[in-house]
Amino acid sequence: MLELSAVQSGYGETQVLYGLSLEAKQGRVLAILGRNGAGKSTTLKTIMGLLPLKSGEIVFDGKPIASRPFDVAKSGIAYVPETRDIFPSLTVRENLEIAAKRFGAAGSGWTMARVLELFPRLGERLDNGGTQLSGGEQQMLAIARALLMNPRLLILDEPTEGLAPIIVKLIHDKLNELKTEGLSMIIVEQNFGFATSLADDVVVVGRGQVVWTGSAEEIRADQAAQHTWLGV
Amino acid sequence: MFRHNTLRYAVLIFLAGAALFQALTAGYFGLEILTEILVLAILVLALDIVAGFGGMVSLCHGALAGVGAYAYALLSAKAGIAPPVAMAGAVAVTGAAGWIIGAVCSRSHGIYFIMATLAFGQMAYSYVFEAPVFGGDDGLGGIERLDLSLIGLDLNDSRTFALFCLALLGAVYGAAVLILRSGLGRSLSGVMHNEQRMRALGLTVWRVKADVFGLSGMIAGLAGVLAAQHVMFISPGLLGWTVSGEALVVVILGGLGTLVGPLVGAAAFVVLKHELSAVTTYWHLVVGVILIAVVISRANGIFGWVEARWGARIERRVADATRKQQPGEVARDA
Amino acid sequence: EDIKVGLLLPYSGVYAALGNDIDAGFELGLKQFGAETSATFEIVREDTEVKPPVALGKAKKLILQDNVDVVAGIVSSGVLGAVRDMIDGAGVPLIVANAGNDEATGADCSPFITRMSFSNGQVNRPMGKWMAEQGVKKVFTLAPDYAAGRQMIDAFAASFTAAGGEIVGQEFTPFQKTQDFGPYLATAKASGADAVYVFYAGGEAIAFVKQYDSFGLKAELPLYGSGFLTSPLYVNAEGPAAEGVITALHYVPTIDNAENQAFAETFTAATGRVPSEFAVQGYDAARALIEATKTGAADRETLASALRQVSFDGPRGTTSIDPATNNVVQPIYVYETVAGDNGLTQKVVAQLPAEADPVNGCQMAPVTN
Amino acid sequence: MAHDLGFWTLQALNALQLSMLLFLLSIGLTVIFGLMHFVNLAHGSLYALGAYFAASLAAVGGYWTGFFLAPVAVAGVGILLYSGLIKRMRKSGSMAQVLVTFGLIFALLDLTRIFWGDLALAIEVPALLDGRLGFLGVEYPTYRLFIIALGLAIFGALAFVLGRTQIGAMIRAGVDNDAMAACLGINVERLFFIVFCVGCALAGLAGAVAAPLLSVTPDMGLQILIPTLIVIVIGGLGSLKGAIAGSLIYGFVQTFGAVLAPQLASVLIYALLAAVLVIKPVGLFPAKG
Amino acid sequence: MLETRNLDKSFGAVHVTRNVSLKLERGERRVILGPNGAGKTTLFNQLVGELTPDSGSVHLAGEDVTALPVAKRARRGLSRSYQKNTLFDGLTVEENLGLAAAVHTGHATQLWSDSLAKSEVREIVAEVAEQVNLMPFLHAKVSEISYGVRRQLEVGVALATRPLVLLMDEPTSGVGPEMSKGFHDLLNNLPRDLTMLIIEHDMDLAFDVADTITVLNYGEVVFDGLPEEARGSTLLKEIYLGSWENA
Ligand SMILES: Nc1ncnc2c1ncn2[C@@H]1O[C@H](COP(=O)(O)OP(=O)(O)OP(=O)(O)O)[C@@H](O)[C@H]1O
Ligand SMILES: Nc1ncnc2c1ncn2[C@@H]1O[C@H](COP(=O)(O)OP(=O)(O)OP(=O)(O)O)[C@@H](O)[C@H]1O
Ligand SMILES: [Mg+2]
Ligand SMILES: [Mg+2]
Repeated sequence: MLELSAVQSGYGETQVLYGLSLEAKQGRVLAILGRNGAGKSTTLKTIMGLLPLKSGEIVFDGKPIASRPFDVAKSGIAYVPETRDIFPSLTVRENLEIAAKRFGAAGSGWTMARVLELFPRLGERLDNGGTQLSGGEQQMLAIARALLMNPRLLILDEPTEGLAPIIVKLIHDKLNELKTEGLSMIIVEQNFGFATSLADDVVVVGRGQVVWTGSAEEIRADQAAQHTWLGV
Repeated sequence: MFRHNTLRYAVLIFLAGAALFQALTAGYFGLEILTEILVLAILVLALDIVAGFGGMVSLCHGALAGVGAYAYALLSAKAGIAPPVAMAGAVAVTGAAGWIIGAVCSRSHGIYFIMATLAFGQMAYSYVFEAPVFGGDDGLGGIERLDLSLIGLDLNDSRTFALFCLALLGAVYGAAVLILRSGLGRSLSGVMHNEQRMRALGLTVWRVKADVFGLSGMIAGLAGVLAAQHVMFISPGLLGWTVSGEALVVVILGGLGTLVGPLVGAAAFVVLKHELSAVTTYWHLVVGVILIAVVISRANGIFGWVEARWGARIERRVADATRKQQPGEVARDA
Repeated sequence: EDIKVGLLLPYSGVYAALGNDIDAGFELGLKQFGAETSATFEIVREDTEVKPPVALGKAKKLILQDNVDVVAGIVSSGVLGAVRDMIDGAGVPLIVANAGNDEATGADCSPFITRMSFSNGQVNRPMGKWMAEQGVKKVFTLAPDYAAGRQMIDAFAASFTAAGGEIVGQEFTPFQKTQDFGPYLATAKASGADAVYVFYAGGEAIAFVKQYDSFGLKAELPLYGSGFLTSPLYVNAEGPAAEGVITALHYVPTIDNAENQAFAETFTAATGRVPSEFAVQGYDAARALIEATKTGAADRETLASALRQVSFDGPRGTTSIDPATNNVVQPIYVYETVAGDNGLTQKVVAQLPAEADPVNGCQMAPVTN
Repeated sequence: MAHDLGFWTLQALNALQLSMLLFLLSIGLTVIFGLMHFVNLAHGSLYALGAYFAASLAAVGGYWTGFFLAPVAVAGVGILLYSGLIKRMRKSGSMAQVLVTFGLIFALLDLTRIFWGDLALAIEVPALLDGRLGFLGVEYPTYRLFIIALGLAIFGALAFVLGRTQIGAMIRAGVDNDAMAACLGINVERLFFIVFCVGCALAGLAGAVAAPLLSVTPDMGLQILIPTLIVIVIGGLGSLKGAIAGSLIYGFVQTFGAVLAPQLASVLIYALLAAVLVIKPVGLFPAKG
Repeated sequence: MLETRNLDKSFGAVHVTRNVSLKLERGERRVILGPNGAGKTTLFNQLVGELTPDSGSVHLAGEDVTALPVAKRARRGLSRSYQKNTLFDGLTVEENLGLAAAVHTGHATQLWSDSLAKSEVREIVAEVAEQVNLMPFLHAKVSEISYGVRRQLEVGVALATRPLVLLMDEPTSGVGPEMSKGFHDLLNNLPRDLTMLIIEHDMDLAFDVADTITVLNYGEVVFDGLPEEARGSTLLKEIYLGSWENA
């Protein structure tokens, strides 16, 4: 459903992606792995239109993807950034409300009630300011917010960073649930176990290019690839 | 953090040469303009130190200069103190005023800092405007220039005075570089980039801000004293916020945080103003449009624009040239 | 021979309107009377921007670089204070066409500075006596807090109390920072005065007169003032609120004499405006210059000396220079602003005789030649 | 000076009237400035434009024409400024914005001089609001009461929109992080455009409302700028509560300062500003976060 | 070396630190564990003085420092790194470290000499860069290095003040497994007499580095003991570890 071919992108003068190509398929979970600074987050930002596409092509549902983040979101892609980006001036409730509904995408019917069921902790903090949450709470809020958009493709950048194992587990279960419901996802992860147990497909990025492609089982089995590309 | 580079040196040398040439050859009005530029340049250097290297965008530097001018006038003309002593006194007074303002405003940032400094500037303005000792709205006249006849200089001659200002500007520039390269200046730059971290590292942030603001105040005070000596008349308008605003425009127009840029800005601004006001009374319109155009070009002022275009290239050329001359250097680098 | 005149006026800034009126008057004056002298005139204009240091720089330029024979203009007292020493030192005659600070023809007088406009004391002093004569007993005064404001009010207060009146309250409002006079008006109302006497000019005058009326004070507390309050330049912006306000000034466009009629007509024809006191000051400054050249004066020194002895019948009536101070001597007109056929007009209520200002510490060399 | 109750009532109304006028102006600045993080020093010039438009329109069609159309006209100028300048400057950092809007002050000042001349203009108060109303035992100009009512009404309306509606939350979100807001499918550009226009219209409205009270001069924008900045800085940037609090503080300090300590009147407000910033470096009620 | 007595802090209705008492001996390495929002970062903020506790006190080397401002505590040897990078973004790695070292050596407020050129400062910079593996990046600007390297610098800057007590807030958050391992070596190589308090979510690292472990839950100390004891604690498993490994 989303296909990147020979994408070049970066920050101003600094080029980070050098002809990166990958494909995320409908109804499947794609994990993007790679070392720090490999260009994983840059890839996601380029998809979202947060960074300009210098050359190459990104196709979503058969059409070239929009260039502005607003239009990309409208076409049904939700994004959970590495930095979470909770709105500090808004309460937790408002943070969720402004993301809710909008494009009426044929989603899995995520509602306020359902995300609060998923993250009861957020329910306790509904009227708190966004930045009064701890790091972990902010991560939950960012995920909840993205789910409320009822996207067709969910993009998560390191959803487990800084989360306690028990919450990681919870998120794993919930994402797994989404997967069985048929939601397409792209997940960037450092947590190898987490990523490979969730993903169907895996690409490994190194120095701005895809250096390994295959299925989750394959990479789990391929000790050599793990060692070379991920250093585990 | 402040660094000199080839382009900066080149522009400095060019500016100094042009000023010297102008000082030696210009007619009466040309010298007036030159002196105006030189005094403004000292003021904007003071402002660039705090705004460009400390993130303390001040809207009271005009007022500080005004305080310097009034202090000098009162000390020399009213209290009868010898001009050199009065001058030192005035600089000390503005230094102290700057230190206090810096200390008091040290917890404010961004627009709040701007407004806090504006408040102090306006307080000084209102006070000077209304207090009879300062001559009120009518201002004060009869201000004397420094008497340097001992070393054979007559500052009442416009040319000598212009050269005198040029020499002081050179000294101030040197002092500014020393300040920025000192431990204090380095810490200031750290504070600008991340105040919270500097504090967590154990730096007493407000003291650094106050100290630098005080030093900058002294320089602004010197500019004020020179302005008073140049015009030999002062009025409260000197302290008004628009003067500070203009100084800020000059700094940004020239290139904030480059030290060289504001000098370029001062020259450009004064010359532009004089050329335009000779043609039309609507010269503010033209200046406004030029300002907007410069900013839209997205450069850090005129100098920033030049530096972005040619700075790197020149730097490379020079590096290549020096390599060729010093093969030993290359070996060591490799 | 050619006489080079430097016109030093604010063409931008808050007093631009005044500068333009003086300039128009000056031009008209040269045109009107130019034929009476053999001298021809070349004008160099410089904008003071109402900033004393800028004005001083421009004055230096006019004197040192352009080598003008005479300087005319200057609207603000601050600017006059700034250029005074320069003018005096360089020995260039200056015809002041507005700035009214008393010192310029008092303690700081100079044989080279001749004032064709007015002095602050001069336009307010007669009003104190006159109001007392009209039976006004208690007055509350208001003016902006700067040198001119204080001088105007002080001159009025001195003559008013000398004539038996009482000042029951005074307020000086922050200059150019006060837009809302409500607080002061309430104080004036509560002061128990019979009348209010004020000095305001320009935008402040408009705001003041309108706000005075809106609070309904005009009926119970008649408004008097220095004539700048209802100057023809602003009175139409003040509108009906200005009706019935009684003020005094050295010129109003409705003065009934032949010179004024001729002046008002030509000025209106040239600019489309009724002439203001500023216009007449420019006009008379030009006239004074021409009168001086008619004596054969042509250089800085002779012009200065000739200017001190100028006297003529102009739009303001008999206008002459007092050689003891170099200030103008002229009648003062008390006038009421009334509704006329084309908007508001000035009804002259009384013409108070011309009086020379006290010398105020001026020590001037006697006229020689 | 022994003053009766009526005197103090009158002064309180004066203070309130001044506060509301400043509120109309500062709220526009604070929404643009606080919500868009855009430093629009030319806001005062827009206020002057509003007054000039109102004066010209009133001359043709009477007061109410000016009152209703001047804000629209100023919003129109706002649209031009936005598409020509502001849009490009949104990401440029506050120094660049200060400079551009400083340039705009220069340019707009001279443009008003070119179009309307140096002479002051004025508008008459409309017949409906002329005269005085008996009120709490004092007579007070109806027009001033109208300003007070208008200020309070606008305050109420804005409080509702910003605090209680989706669009209000979206505006605040866009302010915090416009890239992320866009990623959530919020059309941030359009939102800011609307906010900017509303801010300009409010400045125009303030100018139109102030015109009959004051005189319309080219420098009125410059004169009002500093008081407006003081208001929003005392109150705290970006918050409605700050704008209203700052306006009230300014109005009352200025009015009662003029009555009780006339010698200090001009210094008082600056001293207060400095004091507020020493105690609360971000003003009394800054926007959250 | 570092001690807290009954620290208590609330934000409105949220009680984030409840009666926390800790005691670190000289050279002790203590890891703080706790679920998200347990109040770990808030505790750090109170230790260094960025937040004032509602009640309770903080003692550094036997002295009550509760009333001292951040900078004074830092000069007495308390240094911290942040959970979210708090670096001098426009400057180079070398300058980042140099600024910190200059404060420590007292050159930071001198007007007559360049603090960064002082040999004392340069020595510290070189040492720290070596310790946290920043040697290859010395002349790169912060904006030019990757997130992982920035995390190393975050700790490096804290180290460059040559502290007695080092507080680290999730030094490995967002860092890949390889670098995470590097960090763990790095911590083990720091001088033994440096007292350390580390917030960590990485269990392996925590158990490897820690002399002692404190677990916070809802602002309260629910466990305080040796790593071995922690490993066996069911309480800890329940509130914190969950059982991800089995997923
Ligand atoms: N704003 C920026 N400006 C310049 N360079 C950047 C910027 N952000 C990231 N980079 C650089 O781009 C490269 C790739 O960064 P990216 O954030 O995509 O890495 P990543 O694979 O997501 O790594 P991590 O696991 O550390 O998040 C790095 O070298 C980084 O330094
Ligand atoms: N300024 C604040 N105002 C109100 N509540 C706050 C504030 N700062 C933190 N909190 C609350 O305090 C609690 C503890 O936050 P803290 O950041 O200390 O957690 P943490 O243990 O560091 O979590 P994490 O592991 O996610 O970083 C959280 O519930 C958070 O919402
Ligand atoms: Mg990343
Ligand atoms: Mg934390």
